[in-house]
Amino acid sequence: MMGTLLGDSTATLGMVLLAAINWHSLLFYLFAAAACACAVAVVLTDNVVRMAFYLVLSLGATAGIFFLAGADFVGAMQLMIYVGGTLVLLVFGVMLTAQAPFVSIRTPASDKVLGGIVGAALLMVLVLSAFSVESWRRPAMGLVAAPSATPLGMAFLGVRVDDDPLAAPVVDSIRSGYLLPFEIVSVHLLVVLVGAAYLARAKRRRMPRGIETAGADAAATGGRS
Amino acid sequence: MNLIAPLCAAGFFASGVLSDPVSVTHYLVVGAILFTSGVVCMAVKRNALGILMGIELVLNGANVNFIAFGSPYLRGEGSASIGLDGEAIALFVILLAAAEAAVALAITLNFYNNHSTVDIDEADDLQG
Amino acid sequence: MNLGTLITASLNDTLNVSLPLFRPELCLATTVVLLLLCRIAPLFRRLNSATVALGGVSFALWFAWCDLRGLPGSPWLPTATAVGETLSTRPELFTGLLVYDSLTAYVRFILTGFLVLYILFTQASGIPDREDGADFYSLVLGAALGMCLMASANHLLMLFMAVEMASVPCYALAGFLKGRKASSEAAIKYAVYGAGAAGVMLYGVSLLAGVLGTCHFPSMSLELARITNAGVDSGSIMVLSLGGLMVAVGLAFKLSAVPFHFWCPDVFAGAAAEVGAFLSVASKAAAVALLLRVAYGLGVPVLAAGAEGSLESTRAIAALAETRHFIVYVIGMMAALTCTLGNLAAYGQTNIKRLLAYSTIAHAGYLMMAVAAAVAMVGVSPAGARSAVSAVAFYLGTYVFMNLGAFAIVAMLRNKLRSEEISSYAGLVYSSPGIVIAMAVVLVSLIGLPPLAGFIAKFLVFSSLVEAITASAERPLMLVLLVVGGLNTVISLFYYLRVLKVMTFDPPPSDLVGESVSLVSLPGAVVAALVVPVVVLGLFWSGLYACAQLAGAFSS
Amino acid sequence: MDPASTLPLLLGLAWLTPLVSFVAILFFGPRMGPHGKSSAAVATAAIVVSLALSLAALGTWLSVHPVQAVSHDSHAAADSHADSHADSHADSHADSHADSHADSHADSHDQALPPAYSGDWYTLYEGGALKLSIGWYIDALTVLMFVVVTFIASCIHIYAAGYMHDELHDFTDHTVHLSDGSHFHRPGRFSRFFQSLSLFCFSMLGIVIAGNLAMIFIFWELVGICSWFLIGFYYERQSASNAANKAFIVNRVGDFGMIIGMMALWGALGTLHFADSSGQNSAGIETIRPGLLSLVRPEATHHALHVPDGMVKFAAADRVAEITLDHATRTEDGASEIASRVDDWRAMGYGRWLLFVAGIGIFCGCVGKSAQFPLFVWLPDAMEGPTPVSALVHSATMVAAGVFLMGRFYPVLTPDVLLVIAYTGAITLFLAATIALVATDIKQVLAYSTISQLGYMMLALGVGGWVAGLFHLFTHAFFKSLLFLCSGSVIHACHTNDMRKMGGLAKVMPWTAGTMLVGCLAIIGAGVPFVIGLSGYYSKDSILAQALSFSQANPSHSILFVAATGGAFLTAFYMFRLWFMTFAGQPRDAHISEHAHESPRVMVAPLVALAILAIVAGWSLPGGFGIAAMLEQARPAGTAATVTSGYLFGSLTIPAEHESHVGAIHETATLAAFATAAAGVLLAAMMYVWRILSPLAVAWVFRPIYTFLKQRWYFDELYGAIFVQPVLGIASLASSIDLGVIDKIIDGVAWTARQLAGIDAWIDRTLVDGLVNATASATWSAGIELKKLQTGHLRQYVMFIVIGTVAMFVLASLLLRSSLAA
Repeated sequence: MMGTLLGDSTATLGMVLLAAINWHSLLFYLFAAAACACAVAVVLTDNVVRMAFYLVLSLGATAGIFFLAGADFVGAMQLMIYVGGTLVLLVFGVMLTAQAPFVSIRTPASDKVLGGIVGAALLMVLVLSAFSVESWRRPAMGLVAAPSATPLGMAFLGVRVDDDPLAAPVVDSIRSGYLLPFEIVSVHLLVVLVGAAYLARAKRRRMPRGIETAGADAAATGGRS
Repeated sequence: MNLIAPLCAAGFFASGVLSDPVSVTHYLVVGAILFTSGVVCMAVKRNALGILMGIELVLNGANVNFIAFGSPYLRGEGSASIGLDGEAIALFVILLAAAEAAVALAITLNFYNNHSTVDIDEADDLQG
Repeated sequence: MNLGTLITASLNDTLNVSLPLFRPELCLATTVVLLLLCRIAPLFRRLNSATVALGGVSFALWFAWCDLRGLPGSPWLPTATAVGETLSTRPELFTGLLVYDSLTAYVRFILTGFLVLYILFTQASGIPDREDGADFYSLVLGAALGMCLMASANHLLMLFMAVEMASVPCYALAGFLKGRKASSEAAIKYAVYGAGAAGVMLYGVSLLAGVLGTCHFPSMSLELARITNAGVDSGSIMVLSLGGLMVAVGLAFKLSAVPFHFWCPDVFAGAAAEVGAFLSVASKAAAVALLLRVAYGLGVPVLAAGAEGSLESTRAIAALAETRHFIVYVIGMMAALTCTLGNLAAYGQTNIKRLLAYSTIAHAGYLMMAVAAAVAMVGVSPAGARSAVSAVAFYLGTYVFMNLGAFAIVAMLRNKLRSEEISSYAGLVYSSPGIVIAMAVVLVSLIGLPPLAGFIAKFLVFSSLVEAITASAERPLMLVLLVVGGLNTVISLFYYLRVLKVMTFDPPPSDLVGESVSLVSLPGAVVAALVVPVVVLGLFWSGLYACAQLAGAFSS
Repeated sequence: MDPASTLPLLLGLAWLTPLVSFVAILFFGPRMGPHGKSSAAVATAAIVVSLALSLAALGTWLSVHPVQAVSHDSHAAADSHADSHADSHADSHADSHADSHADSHADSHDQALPPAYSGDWYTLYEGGALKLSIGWYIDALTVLMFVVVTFIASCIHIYAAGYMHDELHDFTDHTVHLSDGSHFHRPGRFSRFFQSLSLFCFSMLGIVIAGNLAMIFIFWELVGICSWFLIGFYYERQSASNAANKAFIVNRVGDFGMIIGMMALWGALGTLHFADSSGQNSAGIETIRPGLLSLVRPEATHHALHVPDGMVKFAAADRVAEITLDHATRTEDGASEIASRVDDWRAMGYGRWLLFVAGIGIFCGCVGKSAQFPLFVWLPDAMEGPTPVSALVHSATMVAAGVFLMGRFYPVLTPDVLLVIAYTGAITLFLAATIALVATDIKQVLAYSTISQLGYMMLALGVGGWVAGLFHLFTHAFFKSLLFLCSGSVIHACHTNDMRKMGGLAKVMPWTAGTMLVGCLAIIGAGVPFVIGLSGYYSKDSILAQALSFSQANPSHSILFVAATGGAFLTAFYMFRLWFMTFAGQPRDAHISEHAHESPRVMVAPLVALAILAIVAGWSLPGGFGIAAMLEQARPAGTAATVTSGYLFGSLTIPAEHESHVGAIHETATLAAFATAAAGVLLAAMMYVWRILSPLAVAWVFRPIYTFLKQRWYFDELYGAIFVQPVLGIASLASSIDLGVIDKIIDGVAWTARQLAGIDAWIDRTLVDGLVNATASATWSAGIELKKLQTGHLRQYVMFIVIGTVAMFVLASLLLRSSLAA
């Protein structure tokens, strides 16, 4: 009797609680906790392989909170480009350089302490600023976000079709299309890849005239291999 | 009984927190933590690749802010919002971060080739 | 409004308004692609990449010159209008992402002109060689494209993106001598420092956008004026100032302003002198332009055409007085620090590239002083603000020749002497007097002594400070800046002259490695072509000053 | 013949000719004849051409603006003064001084502008309010100054050609001992001397012709540099290079004040031009830019002193800003309201201090250049230069530049500034005269007498005697250059400067002795009272008269007259002490008198020419032409009348100059001057000719005073104690703090200890060496310390980004908080 009562009340309480829970918030807290915890773990570990692993988790969790904010397209991109692309690049780097002595390079404790103090100061300032604008603290109105992929795609073509009455800013601002950056970033990527390819290519046999012995480190003889 | 009391307390507390919708500030705090982690990572890691990971965290932290400011869902009453611009900027930042990571990685490998180490503390020939 | 009209409007805006005013950048982008094609297509493989780059850049220069010449108020227009008259409209390109005004046109002109000289110089100095030319020039042009965007950014996204586009190729350039330890060290330091600064700036951008609800500079300033008038709470002020400062960190990194200058000496010392020249001139010019853009974008409301002098404009300008005060103090304090530290730390340098790096830092300080003066005079003395911006523009114009000349000489001496230590220049006057004279001209101009171009530039900067002292509300700060600037000119005298002293008075080493360096050679001709303008601009500066005044019209 | 175009042409050419000579000698000097001998001819020819052009300009001037009468004779007939100013030129700016005189000065402010021409040859920079140009401002003073400067310079050039012949061949300097005991041996520097001399003349003439303060300042500095070259001509001698450096540094101290004054003027008025200039604004419309003279003494106030609008607004900047802000919210313009309130503000005294600062600032420059108290210490040391240089520096150039500038700038000076000038002049003249009493070096005596005479000029300007002061400048130029050249001749003959070794030279060197006597008589103002006298008689009398007039008007300042009269006595005494010791009596040193000889003709000829002028320079010709009359013509507008005002130092009356021509005052002054001078000569004769009083006994009796004077009032020691050592101390303190902050404290302590040990060594060094080294080492060590900040560790750099960001934010929030609270 006592037991069923207990069980019932617990169940009822549980139901009430479950009904009261804002699942969106709960998920946010979960993802946010994961993202933050993994980010901190990246800082704390000395092992570069673990760092990469935690970073994947952190970025993935961030993608989750992007979804929760209604930015599903960005979330997807985060997963694809960041987690899928950039991090794979980094992991390649880790594997290329992961010889035993470099897997864990210990930082002197004094540097860690200093880093912690400076980081704490920065964090304090940033968190303070997060709380100091009153309108940011107001809870969300619970609008169901429309999928933003289409307007985003149109905006990249220079046409803004997002028709959000609430988005009307306080001043009559220009609603910018993103045709220019969309196109120009391609040139940028091209240039960057040319540069990366140049640096990653095998070393040249012959250095230009005058370089061999020039400069601050005359001892750098790695130039002729 | 002695189990119920703490459970109830925890439940009420959780429901109190969890039943409120999240606001922009919540996101900003996450962004701040990610950003700070990234910066500290850059400042304390001796492994060059660890530093590159710090860069990713820094940019990601800022991205969280952009998403938060642009999100229609999170908007409180009467708050200014950058609307779609937030998402667009976040996307470009992801792209630029990828580009930067590519170059930085190439440079790191170059450094590795020349110094035979990825320990950034070895890079102190230039000073003064 | 249906989708069709929207697309038509967008097409119209892009094709008829934006692209015609975007020709120099288009040329650069095209050249980058062409350089890639040259490597791929077997037909073009025999083409020298420098030739291609030079051709593309010349087109860009031509278009930039056409744009500059066509500005209202320019003396080259057939129907001459009075100098100082502004653009009647301030066309915004690509739906407000960029802005086209006299500053844009001027900086683009300077940048493309610099690129032409730069390509000639790199060809003469031998870095890059033929094999690497395409890579090198792709990176240079890609960075220059970003710099052009920096000069015309009108949107927070473009601010960040342009900085990234200008920086990332430069990281690769810093590591261009990829077999050398110092070079790779410089590259990694530059990349990490730059990424850190960019990250901080991006966070600041997010805060500014979040408070103001827009990313478009003119809208931001109007919104700022609006909330200031409505009575802004202290929390928002705090966030705004934090955001502004974080953006300032990014700009200070590009400017190599103290205390965000640490990368500069190391990168200059480690990278090739050619790369140093690019970083110290082009990068600096773009950064100063961007600083002006941001300072004006936040501190000065842009009003509809014809609204100048109206009640509304006065009120809006007055509303932002506090913002400008803040901006002026941040820039001014940083300028004073930058100038002083740059000059002091240059003492005791033994490597000429490092010395020039500190000199670059110091010159950034002088430039920032003039920017501070310009912002301080907004709304109080429009003519003063205009002449301060003109001073900045003129300074940049002369700086191209001074600093490129200095680095060209360094590169040339490196090729001959196999060394970049100042001590190795001992007694150079006996073997190569021509190059010593050229160096003397450049260094004396960097000090700012008459009758060289640097003097006029520095004089204009100081006179705008004086004007700011008399006109603006920031009198104490401007006075401090003037005093600091004057003292620094004296301080700088010593270390520049030390180089000359080594070159002329010190006995030459007994075992002379390099042969004598003559000005009658291809590299010598390039050096001469860079140094002669330093003298000529010191004597006949009205032409460049007229252009600079056009740029100054941006401020009104 | 249009004077407006002819005069600038003539004087401009006269100004540039020495420059041509300078450039020519600079490039071809050593190749001009054997050992560069012909460079003397080139330089002399250039300056003589200058003289000819200046004389032509004088002729042109007189043909257009004839002068008619003398004014300093008016003690004989007070009425003649009125006649003297009868207007002779139909369209010229009428000098209605005479009328005002007749009206007993009740409304005597209607003096019109003096005739003057101004314009620009070349505009260096024009932007905003700033206009820098090379221009001219020519009035009677300019023309006169040109003639005198070029004449004296010509004489000195000719003289130097003989005097410097030692430099024609290799020269052994017996005063410089090398480490191996031998003497320093070097090639001659004949052409270099004349090269510097030409540049010196060019610079001085540049000051005279300059149309604006900026240009004056440029040439002012150039004169300073030339004097540095010339004083340090024998730069191997430690004393010479120290003296050159001292002159240069002390002058910079004054120039700092001058810069402040210029800044005050330019900042508030936006112009540095003396005269109005016309120009085109951006729209192409002719506009008049008012110059300093018309801003400070506008026609609207009948040329009475008036604080310009610009200064009023500048001083009332807060109120202007208030009004502007007030109007920012309304539609109408604030400018009209500001304009309407300027007069009220002026009446409330706004801007007066600014005018005061401007005047004092410019005066500071003159204090340095004209060797006034307290910056006179450089001038006696400047004797280290060759004697012709001393003559040039001490008569018509350099030191004269200060007085000239004060004269040019006179209209802008407020009564308060004038009082400061008067006191400075009085202190200087008295101080220098007392030191001259005991000096034994012949050139030192003359140097102190120069300082003293300059004090007279400043005193005269300060008490309102514009004509008197400048008149004395001209007469002094003649007799002082004469005296110096004579002393040079003596030194040339005796190879020593020490008067105690001379004596009885009159027999050996009759020409020198005679001309020197003329010089001495001129400087003490000898003459037959009320009849005729040497040049100094006229100018010194008018100074004394003006001082007396001032003392009567302001009884509390009557010390000024006493000082001037006392100075006259001292002058007479020490000048004749000099003459008697040198030329009279028996030779004291047989060796010297045996070898003494009269100087060559090329040196004597200038002496005679100058002696004649020293006699006649004060006279007025029958036609009415005379220096004083011509100066009267150049008198700045609005300075002829009696002015009563005062701001800082209570009420002041600056009496009109012609009031001192009234019989009662002038006669008293003349008699006082005559009596004191005669007493001085008598006393000198008693001590050094008749030997009634033994100089040694006198020195013994007044031992403390004698020592005090002999040590030049301990000024050098005083400056050493007050300025040099503390500066050195502060410098080392500053650098030690600098390091202490950056470095660890232990290092700082060790460093300081090392520095303290180093200070001992520094104290021995000269002012310049110590200062420059201290500054240099402070910056150097700061630089080296800053270098250490660049650790080369990337992680630390990244840390600095964060620290920098947070620190900037904290600083900014402090700043914001304070600005929000305000």
